[in-house]
Amino acid sequence: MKKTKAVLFSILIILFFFNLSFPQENLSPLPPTEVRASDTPNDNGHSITVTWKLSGDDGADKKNVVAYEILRSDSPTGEFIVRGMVPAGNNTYQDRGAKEKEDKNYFHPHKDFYYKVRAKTLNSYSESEVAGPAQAYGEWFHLGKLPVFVGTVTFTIMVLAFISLARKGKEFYVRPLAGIDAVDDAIGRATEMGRPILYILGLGSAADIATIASFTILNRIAKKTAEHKTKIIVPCNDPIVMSVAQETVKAGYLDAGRPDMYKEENIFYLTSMQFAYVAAVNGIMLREQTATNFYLGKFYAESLILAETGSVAGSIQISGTDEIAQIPFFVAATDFTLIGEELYAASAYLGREPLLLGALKAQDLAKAIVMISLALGALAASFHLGFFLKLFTVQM
Amino acid sequence: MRRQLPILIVFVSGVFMVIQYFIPHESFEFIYEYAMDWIIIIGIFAMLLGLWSLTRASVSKVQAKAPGWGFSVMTLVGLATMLFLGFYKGNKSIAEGTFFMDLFWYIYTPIQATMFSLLAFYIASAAYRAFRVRTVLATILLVTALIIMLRLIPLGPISGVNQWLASWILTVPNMAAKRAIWIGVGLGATATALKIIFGIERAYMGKD
Amino acid sequence: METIGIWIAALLTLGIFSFLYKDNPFYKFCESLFVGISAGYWFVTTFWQVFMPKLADNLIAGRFYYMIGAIFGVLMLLRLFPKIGWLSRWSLALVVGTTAGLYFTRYLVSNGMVQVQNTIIPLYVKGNLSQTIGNLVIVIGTFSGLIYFFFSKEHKGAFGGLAKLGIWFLMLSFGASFGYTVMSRMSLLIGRMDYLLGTWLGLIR
Amino acid sequence: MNFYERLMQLDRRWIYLGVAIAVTIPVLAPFKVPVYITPEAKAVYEFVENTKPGEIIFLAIDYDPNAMAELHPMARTIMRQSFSRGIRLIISALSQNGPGMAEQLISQISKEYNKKNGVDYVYLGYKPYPGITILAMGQNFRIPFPTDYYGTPLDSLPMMDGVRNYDDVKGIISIVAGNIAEYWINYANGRYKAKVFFGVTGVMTADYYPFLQSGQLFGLLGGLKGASEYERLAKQEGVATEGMSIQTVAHLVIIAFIVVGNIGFFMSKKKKR
Repeated sequence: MKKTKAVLFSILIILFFFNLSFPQENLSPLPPTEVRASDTPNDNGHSITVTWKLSGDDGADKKNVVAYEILRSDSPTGEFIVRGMVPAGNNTYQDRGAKEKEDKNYFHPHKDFYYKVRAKTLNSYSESEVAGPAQAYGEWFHLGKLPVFVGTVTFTIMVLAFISLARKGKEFYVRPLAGIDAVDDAIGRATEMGRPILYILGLGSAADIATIASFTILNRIAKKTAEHKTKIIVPCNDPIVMSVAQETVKAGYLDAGRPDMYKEENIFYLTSMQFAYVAAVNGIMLREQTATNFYLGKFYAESLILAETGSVAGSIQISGTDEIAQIPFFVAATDFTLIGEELYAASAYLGREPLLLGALKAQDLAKAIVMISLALGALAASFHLGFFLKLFTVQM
Repeated sequence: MRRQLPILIVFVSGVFMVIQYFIPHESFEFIYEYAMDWIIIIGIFAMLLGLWSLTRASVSKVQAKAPGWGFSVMTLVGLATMLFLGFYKGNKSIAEGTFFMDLFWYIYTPIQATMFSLLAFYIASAAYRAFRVRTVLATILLVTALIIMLRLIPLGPISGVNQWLASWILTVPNMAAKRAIWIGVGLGATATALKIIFGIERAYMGKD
Repeated sequence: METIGIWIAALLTLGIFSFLYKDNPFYKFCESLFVGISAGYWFVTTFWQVFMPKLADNLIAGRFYYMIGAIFGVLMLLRLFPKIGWLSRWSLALVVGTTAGLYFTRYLVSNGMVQVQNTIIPLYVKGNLSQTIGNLVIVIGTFSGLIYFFFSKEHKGAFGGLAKLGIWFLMLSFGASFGYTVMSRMSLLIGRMDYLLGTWLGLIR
Repeated sequence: MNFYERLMQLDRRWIYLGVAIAVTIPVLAPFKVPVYITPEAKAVYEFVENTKPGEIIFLAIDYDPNAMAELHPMARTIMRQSFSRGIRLIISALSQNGPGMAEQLISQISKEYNKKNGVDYVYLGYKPYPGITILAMGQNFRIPFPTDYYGTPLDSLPMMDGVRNYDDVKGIISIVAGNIAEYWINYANGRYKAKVFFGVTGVMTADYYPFLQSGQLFGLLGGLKGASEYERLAKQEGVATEGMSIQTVAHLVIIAFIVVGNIGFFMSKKKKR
């Protein structure tokens, strides 16, 4: 028992909170009540959540309780050690254990733990009753993510359903898209002028969805350039992106029946550093006198440097990105811009492949559902119906 | 083997990652963490492909005495210098105060900052060219950009109104438009991810 | 060293700026040096800061799961040998598949669920006209913006009207972001000017 | 090509030159550009101005060197204004990497005004957990800070005699980057009804406007512009004023080019008709 006191005492010293020489009313506050400890739901099994009812002396006017300290022990009568502290006014605490089994702070599954909560004032404190036992264990499904799960399943079914409709030969209508119609003209122009086409995949890695969407577009454009016998230059900023771009362009030339015209050295790597890459691409634009520049993928601050240099060179420029902060610059400085989702739709448009168009239809259906939810949700919120919001609330 | 197996790998790893999101249990967390590290490691190996491509392109330009081949020599010199300085003293090569870091501070950093600062010129010239009352859309673009830019400029009594209008535009209609774009991008990206996982979008795999 | 360094840095700064007038050998020199130095810098720092701790240290510590990553990494390199280059697709498939799965839920939540959640706001706030108007504008703007992105229906009639309203909202947002960014871009240039005029020439304190 | 068409298709190098001049001239030959003073900046200024000599203001320097460019001018000006008016300051630094930077600023400015540590100002320094620290200071500054930054017990500092908590200071001005701002609003104002004023970074500004409206915040300086407004109000034009002058000129130049382009566009269209 003496040891316990010594430990507690030294903790008090360490925790900057206590200045024992401090002269003030020396009354203990009311203790926290209804302390509960239980496994934290929806976690990996390394934490226990403690909740309590605030001390009667915790409130704006009372200015009494400053913080709560949470203590843990292996047995109800054993030594309690301080696990953490939260400011007054809070009534929950998550006691997290270590992940490694060797760590002494590891929560072995199904081991019992006991908790106490201590309400602290300036120079005094009071403790709650012991709560517990509580055990920590991991869950196999995160209930807070149920809305996402429903969304995932619904959307997947929609996409697969439309694709299978497309497989069965159903034709889908999609409205014309200005940026897409411009692609053919732009390639034609380069052919007439006898100058090359520049295709920039952006700064994304091969793992970025926008970059992958851009690969599909590159494949279609490469096919067209092969048909027109126009040179296409693809400087890359990531080695994997370069490798994939080489495969993609080669496939485009194969599709066009001109594999002999494919030149690997035109799809090359420069450097992975943003502005060094841009400096070099600037040079390529002016020295190769590219007739048409495509910027499709992930772009950051360099978007405007590229677009302005391209416009100095007099190139026709078609851009598209899902990076929202850069769209304004592309809109202002290039001839056509695929805004956000249009970039993803472009691959389906260019190839006119029924399967890809099917997926586009699923997107539209999902969009309709979102719009209806927005309208209904706003109405529900206007009448103070909270349940609707809950349908979309995701706990992390 | 050549085409089916990669598609299978994509499918299995993609589905695993989706499922993993919903399962908090540590066994899944464990595989997830390893998978993420593998991706990083693959990326590191791929760096050699990049260096190879850059070196080969520069060397062949020099060999062919192509126009501007002297500049390719500069690239090779810069690359070789950094590689030598970065490795010759083991892991102490890149500590602060080494010649490696001097090159970083006195060559890399100023060029990088200057390239970035070119944007100040380009944003002006882009504004000049694009902001014309040509069409309704261009006019909207012009007017809002002007309102926002004018918030920094003293306009006497109108300043207060303009200040208020600028912050309203930024927080209300701007927010609405961004949300529409975000949601659209979300749908496009998720649909594309699904197409990738199910092997429908596979142009990135190339052909034989 | 420092004086020489500052001179070199200042001259390189001027070299990049000279591109604004026109492409010239001075710029080409800076550009090609920059490409080489940056590629080398990137390789070296990634090697020491990522490769060593992520792979080498883990393997030495006996965590052999990391071997799997290394094997896929080596497969990636096989691209250099045309005959067995197709093996690199396995690594590529792992990278693309894993991240596609990862991004699927990430985009669904952050770009879908969360945005919808944030837009479910009351259209009428009692006694607060400015918030009522603000909320109305946000809901209408988001709604019509989404109409604009609809691909299945031509922009005609009432639907076309809404789509037009949507693109107006988009343009308004683009104009605002453009105008808002000017200040930070100017700061970058002011920083470079300070370097040239102050640190280098000593014209200002 | 007639005159108006030429206006429409200026060589972009003229624009580059315009921008270059706009950012160089004000650096070489500083001049003052008028600044529009927002009411929320004026509120901060007037709060300090209406504090009587001898009274105490709590100044929180809650940022680190990353945010120095925007926030240092605010802290510097407020400190100078307070010292020159004989106001005493209690200063804290709750951002982890900020205390050293704050100390430098304090010692520099206190020297300028010949102010003594412990008599005219007290520097408390840093404690982790900003939320708890702010909450605890509402009861007594001595709970989180038994001693000041230099290790002297607060009780032995003459200035702290009878000074216990937020009730004994006129108000709190927090120059802040990041989420510490929320603790000041929720705890210092929410719990202890302290008068809180903020100086925040440009990106944070829009987020804190609503708190002005709801009355939880009494004044706000936003970004470099807020700093320059404050320098102007306090008649201490410095870095922020200079920076803002350059920004104003640069913005004007861009706007002028846009106007020129549109005049060209308009007139040449008219002519064609």
